[in-house]
Amino acid sequence: MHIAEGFLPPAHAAAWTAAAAPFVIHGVRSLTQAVRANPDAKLLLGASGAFCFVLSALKIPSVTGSCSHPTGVGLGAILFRPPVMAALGTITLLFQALLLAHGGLTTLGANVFSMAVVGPWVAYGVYRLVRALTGALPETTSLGLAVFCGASLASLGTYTVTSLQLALAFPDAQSGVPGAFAKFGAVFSVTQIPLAIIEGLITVVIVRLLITASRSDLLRLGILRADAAATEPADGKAV
Amino acid sequence: MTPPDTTGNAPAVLSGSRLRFGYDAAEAGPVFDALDVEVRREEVLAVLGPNGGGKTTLLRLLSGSLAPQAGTVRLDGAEVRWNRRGLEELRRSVQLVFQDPDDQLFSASVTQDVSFGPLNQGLDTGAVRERVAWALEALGITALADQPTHLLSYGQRKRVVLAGAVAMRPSVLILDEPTAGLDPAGVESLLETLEGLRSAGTTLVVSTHDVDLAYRWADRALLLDRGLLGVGPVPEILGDPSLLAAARLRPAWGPAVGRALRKAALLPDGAPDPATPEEVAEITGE
Amino acid sequence: MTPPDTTGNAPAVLSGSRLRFGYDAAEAGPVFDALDVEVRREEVLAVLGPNGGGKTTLLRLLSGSLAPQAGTVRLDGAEVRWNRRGLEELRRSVQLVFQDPDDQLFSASVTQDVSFGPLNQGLDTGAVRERVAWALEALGITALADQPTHLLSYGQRKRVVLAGAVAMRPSVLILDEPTAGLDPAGVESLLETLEGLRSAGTTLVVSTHDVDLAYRWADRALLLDRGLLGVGPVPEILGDPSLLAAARLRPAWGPAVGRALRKAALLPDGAPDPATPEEVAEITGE
Amino acid sequence: MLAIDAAAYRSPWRRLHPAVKGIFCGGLLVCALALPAWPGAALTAAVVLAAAFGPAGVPPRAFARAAWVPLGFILTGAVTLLVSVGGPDGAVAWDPDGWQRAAEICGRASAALLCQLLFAFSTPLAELLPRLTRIGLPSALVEIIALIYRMLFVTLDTARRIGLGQAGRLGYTSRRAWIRSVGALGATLFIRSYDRARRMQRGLECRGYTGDLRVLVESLPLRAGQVLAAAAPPLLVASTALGYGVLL
Ligand SMILES: Nc1ncnc2c1ncn2[C@@H]1O[C@H](COP(=O)(O)OP(=O)(O)OP(=O)(O)O)[C@@H](O)[C@H]1O
Ligand SMILES: Nc1ncnc2c1ncn2[C@@H]1O[C@H](COP(=O)(O)OP(=O)(O)OP(=O)(O)O)[C@@H](O)[C@H]1O
Ligand SMILES: [Mg+2]
Ligand SMILES: [Mg+2]
Repeated sequence: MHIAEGFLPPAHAAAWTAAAAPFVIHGVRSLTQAVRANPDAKLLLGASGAFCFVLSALKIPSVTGSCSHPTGVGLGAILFRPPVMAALGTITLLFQALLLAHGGLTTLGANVFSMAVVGPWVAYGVYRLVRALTGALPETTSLGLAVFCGASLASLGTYTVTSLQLALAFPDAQSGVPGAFAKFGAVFSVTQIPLAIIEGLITVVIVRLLITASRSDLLRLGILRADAAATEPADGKAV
Repeated sequence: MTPPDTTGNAPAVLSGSRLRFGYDAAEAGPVFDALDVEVRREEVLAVLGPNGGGKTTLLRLLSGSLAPQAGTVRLDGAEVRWNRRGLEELRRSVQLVFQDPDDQLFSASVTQDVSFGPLNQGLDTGAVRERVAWALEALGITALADQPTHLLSYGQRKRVVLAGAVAMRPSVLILDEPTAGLDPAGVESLLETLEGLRSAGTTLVVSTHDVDLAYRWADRALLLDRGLLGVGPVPEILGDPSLLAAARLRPAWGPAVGRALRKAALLPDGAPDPATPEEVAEITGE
Repeated sequence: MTPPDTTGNAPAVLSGSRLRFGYDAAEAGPVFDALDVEVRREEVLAVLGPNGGGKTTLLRLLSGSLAPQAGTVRLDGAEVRWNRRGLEELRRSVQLVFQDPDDQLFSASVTQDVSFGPLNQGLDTGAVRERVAWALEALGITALADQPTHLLSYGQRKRVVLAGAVAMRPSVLILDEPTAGLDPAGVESLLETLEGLRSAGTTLVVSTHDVDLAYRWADRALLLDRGLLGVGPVPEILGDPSLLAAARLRPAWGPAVGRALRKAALLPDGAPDPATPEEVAEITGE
Repeated sequence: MLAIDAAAYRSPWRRLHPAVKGIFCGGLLVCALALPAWPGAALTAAVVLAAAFGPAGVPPRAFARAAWVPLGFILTGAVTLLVSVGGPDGAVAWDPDGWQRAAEICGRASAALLCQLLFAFSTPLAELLPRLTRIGLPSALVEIIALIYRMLFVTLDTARRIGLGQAGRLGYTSRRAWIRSVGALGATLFIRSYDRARRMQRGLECRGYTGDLRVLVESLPLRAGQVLAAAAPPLLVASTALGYGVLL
């Protein structure tokens, strides 16, 4: 859910840009450090960024019968870690604004904050937490659960933050920010909650397939435990 | 425009009439307009033309992967409706195999990939398993069943994709440049496999740049260069150098050599043109 | 193994001796072992073989994109060192163009992309600009100079990648299946372009599956199927059906038809075999 | 493949320096955001549309199609302003002043959106991205951004073709199949992207790549006259709108 160009008052747009800036600067710094340490990382990062963009342009079924798009935030954060996602996510959002007119340039900061900062951190935090809690379960189950929770809560997290951003900009005449938050939350929940669940399911399918087909990449990215990955046969069929 | 050929008498299993399609307004007009095409039961129809001539576009229109902007596609005489139901029906009977196998391989293992279509047809697990085994058998790749797809060679991937289409038991199999990127031995063995499918009753539509291949294998040929240039029995169409030149294709060896050999009385007048260099060698008795 | 051909007398500009390479231990041994190969100044050397025969591997070894596990590569007689300095030198003289243009196109605009190689050679902006203009001219794509690469057709992208290599003014240009995916007209115009480069003094090494193409265009042919099967002047190598069969290639039309025509006395005994169907038609006087 | 991108390369304004278009569209964007919505937003919108369909030659159909999604968001968002919650009139009640606020926001945001679209429709990213180093971004980052832009189209094309292949095998006929298909598509794209990066590495090494993706950036002249011409319409809109306010 991208806030369109011009929808936020200038002061809010500026404030959210300032709020997102430190995360993005940190992300860019870790990106450039990765490249300095290993120049070959440049092409991999290029490919990862393109992957993030295309992922968020895929069509997924939604309740209203029309098509929607996943955020891709959860998968991105799990694969690439939140700091890198802050940078890649910002680039993705910039391209979405200029190539698809999804989201704006003055509202880029606000969208970055919800989709490239909060979303990835929620995804990563939840993913790590569930992974730790389900350590006793078989690897595939644990990973599946963690990925599902991470991806769907990240999607919900971005939607919550966006509703909050809108509520702060347009408080309700009677009940102020909380009332407005309820209004925006309600209007967008119709589409966003089912989408979050579907995105969670899809992300599980993706990660499971990757385990069989791209084990070495996942090991390198640190998604799989090296010991379990060697033994656990994963069935690619899910859902 | 050449009128649809009427010498054969097999019924049309798939046909398009007055098809129009253009990718976008900015381009120099539609790829083709008012194109008539007919695919007859159990024939091999070769679609030839230069790069950008519209071969892929036509195959996509016939297989329901693109909707025509005007005109109709008919399957067994019934007009195809471009809604979900109509498309589903079309896709049960008509399967398109793309040029690049990587565009159609997306599962981790061969069996999984081949089972994708039958599962979507709503078959139960037992039936799917049977279909997969049968399709792998038909393509001669039973040994690859458990292989992960990304470790296969190009030729093997082409076969797996074909198995995925064949497993859906289409009556028409449409192949976009099936031999591109294969070495001659690979082409031969693919042709053998396709011959097997055809004798089991599958109709084949094949696009290619290879005039010699079409010449020796297809029943009818259709020349396309942003519009129909000609359609008819292979000897008629591919034996006509001026028609081929119009389609920016080079002439086939077979007819040229056939003429030469007939002139030299090495080939009797009624005999067919040689289709391969081996046949030439045979004719000259080596 | 056929001993290296010694009929020609042009010096070797690039050569490999006793080359060994295998991708990994899991595979059934190395792709080849103790392979000798010689590329002579200003010739066109065609490398033929079945899928997986090792054509791409050999081309990558010769161009410094893979280091041999044993054996040496020599450029103008001097052994190539597999360090940064040595590779840099090799790449100034030898350029490899991959089969898939998307492997080598990284920039969004044609001019930018073509300028990448010359800039890496340390040329100044003015010289780079000149080189780019010249390379685009040589490939006949000056009109595409400020097009974005992602809006180009496959054939156009192939040309842009070639321009990127040509802009580095290599003395040896190595092309992996340059005609794959091109239609006959595209092949013709590419061949013309390459002929232009060759007459300007570039040595060409070309891998292909197309026996007829190699037959009509190359000076020497090298047959490879996980090991050298034969190397020598084209008529000798590609005129030998048993050698071709060993490389799992089908025979060329030219020699077969030539034999037939000579037998029929349509072609004098010393005359070369026809290289295209058009030439057959000419010989029979049509 | 992407309508906005394709149109940008055909735009008559393509040859203008990005800064000129930035001043024009950015200036109008400021007008849309900062001026009183009436008549500021309306004036801005009128000027942008006149420029877009006049000299900038933007194809109207593509423009409308691109505007559709963000307009949907703006309208949905504005609808919430029509009601208020938790007031004395019950849990949900019509807000008497709501429509005015909603109209104001719709107008402002739509005008701003048009400015953004005009910039996007007339500025090819291939010409914008290499210039980002000039505004102080690290060159490694700019190279990555440019790479993403190039690889995006290769990946999009792959995604489109795999999607078509799946549809041909009835992969999108039920919701379950749909989820399975999108999942398989996403996984394949990831694998393909990494493979693509490795192959490109090899391909570029042959061209002398050692870690830098330096290319020749054609310099476009930044003419003072063009800058002034670009700055004039926003200034004119601003003064008209402000003058209108004073007169009232
Ligand atoms: N997805 C697309 N978007 C826009 N234009 C397209 C697209 N696909 C094809 N075209 C254009 O449509 C025309 C016909 O293309 P098509 O792919 O059908 O030709 P083809 O005969 O299959 O060529 P090839 O031999 O190269 O496969 C070409 O001009 C091509 O540029
Ligand atoms: N990157 C790689 N990793 C592992 N094995 C490889 C790799 N590239 C090629 N091979 C293997 O090495 C052998 C030679 O491959 P190569 O690509 O050189 O053949 P080729 O003659 O170019 O074939 P084609 O005609 O299909 O292009 C094959 O068995 C192939 O499977
Ligand atoms: Mg095609
Ligand atoms: Mg190869």
